[in-house]
Amino acid sequence: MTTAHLTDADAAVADIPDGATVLIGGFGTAGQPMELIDALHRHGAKDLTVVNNNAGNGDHGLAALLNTGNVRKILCSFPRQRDSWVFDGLYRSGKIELEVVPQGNLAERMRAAGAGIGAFFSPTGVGTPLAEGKEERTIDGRDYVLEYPIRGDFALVKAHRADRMGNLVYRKTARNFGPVMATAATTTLAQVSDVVETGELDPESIVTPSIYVDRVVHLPGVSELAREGAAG
Amino acid sequence: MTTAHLTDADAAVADIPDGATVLIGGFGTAGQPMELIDALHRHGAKDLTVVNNNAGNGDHGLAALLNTGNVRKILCSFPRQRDSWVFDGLYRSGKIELEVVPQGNLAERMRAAGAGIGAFFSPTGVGTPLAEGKEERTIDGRDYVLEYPIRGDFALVKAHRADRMGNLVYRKTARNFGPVMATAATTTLAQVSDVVETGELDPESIVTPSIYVDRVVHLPGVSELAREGAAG
Amino acid sequence: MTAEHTERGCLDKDEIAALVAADIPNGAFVNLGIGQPTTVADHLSPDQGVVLHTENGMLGMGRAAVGDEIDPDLINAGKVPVIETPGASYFHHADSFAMMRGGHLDVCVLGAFQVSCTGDLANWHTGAPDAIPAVGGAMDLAIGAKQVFVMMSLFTREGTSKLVDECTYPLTGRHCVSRVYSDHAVIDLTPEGAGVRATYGVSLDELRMRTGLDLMSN
Amino acid sequence: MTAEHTERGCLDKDEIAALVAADIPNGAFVNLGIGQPTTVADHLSPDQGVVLHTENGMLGMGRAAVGDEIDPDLINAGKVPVIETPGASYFHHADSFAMMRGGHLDVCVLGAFQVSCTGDLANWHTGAPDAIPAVGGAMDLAIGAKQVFVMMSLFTREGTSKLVDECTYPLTGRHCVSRVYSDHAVIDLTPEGAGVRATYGVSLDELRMRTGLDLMSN
Repeated sequence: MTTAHLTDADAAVADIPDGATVLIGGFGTAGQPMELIDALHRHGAKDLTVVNNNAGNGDHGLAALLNTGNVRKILCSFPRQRDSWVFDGLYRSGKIELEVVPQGNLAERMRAAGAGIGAFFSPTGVGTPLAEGKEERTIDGRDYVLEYPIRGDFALVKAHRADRMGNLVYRKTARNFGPVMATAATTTLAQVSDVVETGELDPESIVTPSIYVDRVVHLPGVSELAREGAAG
Repeated sequence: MTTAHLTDADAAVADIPDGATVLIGGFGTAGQPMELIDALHRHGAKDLTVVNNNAGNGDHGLAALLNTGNVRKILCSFPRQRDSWVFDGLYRSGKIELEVVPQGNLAERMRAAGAGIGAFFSPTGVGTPLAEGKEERTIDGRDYVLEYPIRGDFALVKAHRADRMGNLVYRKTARNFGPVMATAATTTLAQVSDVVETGELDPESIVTPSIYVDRVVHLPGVSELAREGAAG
Repeated sequence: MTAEHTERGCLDKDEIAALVAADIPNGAFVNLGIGQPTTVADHLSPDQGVVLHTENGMLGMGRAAVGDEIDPDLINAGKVPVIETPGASYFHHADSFAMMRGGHLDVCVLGAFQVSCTGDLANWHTGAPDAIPAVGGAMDLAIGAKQVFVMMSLFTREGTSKLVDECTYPLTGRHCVSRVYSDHAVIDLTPEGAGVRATYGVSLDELRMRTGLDLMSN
Repeated sequence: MTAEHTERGCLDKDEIAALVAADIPNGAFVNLGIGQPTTVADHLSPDQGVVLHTENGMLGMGRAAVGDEIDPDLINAGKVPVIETPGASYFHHADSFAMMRGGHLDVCVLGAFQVSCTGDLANWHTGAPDAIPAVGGAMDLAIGAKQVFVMMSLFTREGTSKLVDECTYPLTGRHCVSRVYSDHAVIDLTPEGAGVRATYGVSLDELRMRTGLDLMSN
């Protein structure tokens, strides 16, 4: 259905209910929808399941959301980082559930959710502790484990530019999980720094077609500031 | 490894051996690598398995390859067409084997081959004659059939433009099966009407990265002629 | 309550297409199958903001191309040259069918040989033993949207109902059709059976007699 | 026959990286893991035409960015800002890992805690009971190329061999490592066992004694 356009991150996340599964884009800070995460934190939904490549850094963004106890469970590939003290503390005190998923399986399981695939046999993780308890099968002489889709109720992603219709393009390696998560959630919110008129994006270059985008949250200046900050 | 550049379609297909599985791009004439198919016909490899959306039209291209008995088996979604008399005759006289595959399963099975997926559960075809004999499973209340990858020894695709490195972009709906087949074959040949210097294609807009392209066959004028012909 | 339009004749194809078009929600993403379903596009108003999907790799498909617009690289699933509308996007076949299989389209409109009261669809094969099987995207389309609408005449030329208790033709998909738009009636299909929303040129009772089906009043 | 370089000391990290770089075929598509493997890039000559993949969605990755080149949207898998080389392309995470899982990369270079003589890899978890598990792309990389090279010191600080008959650390992948580049030797691994291509600063016999392994001469 028609993509909504908003400029208020708080309004954009206001209907995310307690208990929702929220897919959050980004790999490091690249592609991380920081303003939407902060809005989700202010919104205060509880008992969330979060899917992200990591489990928060420092004290802001996802780490802040974890710190206030809003997240019941996290699925990620790499929770342990130099500055993941918030997650580390919660995990060690048993206050958060963790499912560690190899990064490629994480992406492919969300892709499967978006593509209507019921399950798939992946060679990644075979023979390792992360495959324990999973169905294994040898196909054509190679071993695989059966992996199931990861679906989101909401996806929060960051793109570079949207058109009025909701088509998205990304920027460099900030693309990462965004296009996959957008297909895997019932409701997808994309924060962008730039919105152009419909027809101004090259139809050959659109990465996420508008069918996958429910809300565009236009936050001009955000990514430009980040870029200047890092370059300066 | 480094993509080879050729201008001779016959040289490009010269090492396709008897018995090879050849994925051939195109949906109707859009994206159909007509000159590579004709070269394969002249080359004369026998006992081929061909994967294409259709089973040849009229007397040229794929139909000609079928007509001379070079194809043992064809996998396609829609063999029967108004002008598929060559295939029809061979099929009715038992001279060609046919595996009919729903179009989306055809694409997804090649995608699985390219993506290292051992098999996947698809909801398409459940309860129909095309699912007979296949493993079925109910997952989360929905029924699925297990589908296996389709791998090619060679893929023949048509793109719009390549750079020296072998990166490809396509044109409009001529993209169709090309990018998927390029990932699913051991050796991929892309016929293009235009070659530009490396760096001239926008990195955000490359559809098939050069890693999937073994040979670029530069046939300038071919697609322009087709376009003029159809428009005139 | 079924709306019984007995004061008029049954619907012609154009009227069926107009009904379908009117029932497509604003802003919906829609795939119109080859043949009769394609004519629904002629009845969509620009105000509806409906975006058309074609399974050969495009969202934002426009009308049939004419004259200089014709471009052999820009065709629909019926291989007819079409035009591009503003905001269109292109993608490859695996992505295009992922979009359908994943349930992202709002509506698919298809033709049918037979439909069962619980939504089974038969539209790809007559079951004739000498027919060459050819499915194309039919099975993908059958399960490829939140709602699947079928457009068909309710009776064969011989007067047999094409809405049936059990399909006798080979299936395209199970429990996949949400609604049938036919010349004589618009009928909702659910696992519980068929409920008639409206009749045209016949009463609900007549329809029950002619089809021999246990039709509910919706 | 093993090339025994006993006239010299063992290799330093830089020499190991140079050896790996020299063995990467011209035009290869290569993923260099985080840490020591990253340094292989410094030894690749432009003539080799090697194209670097980073699993966060890019082919044609260049060196670390400096000064004004730094762009937070352009980073490698270690989250270090990098530059783009001509002919680079970007893709999303599912496509990026499909590229690895599908076996399209020619070489992955990884670090390791332990490697078994038949190519099992342990490089993600020490097995310490209180460690927080974190795998990242390690398991995908382990099976993500036609050849997987491991760079490591052959012995722990305590002198224990990191090449072992059976890994005692939790596995990252089974039968996935093709070759180990270490300070003391370059060793091919196959389902039949370990074959030493070259030794540095030790003889093959010494290596057999110190590792306690049944090393073949390759």
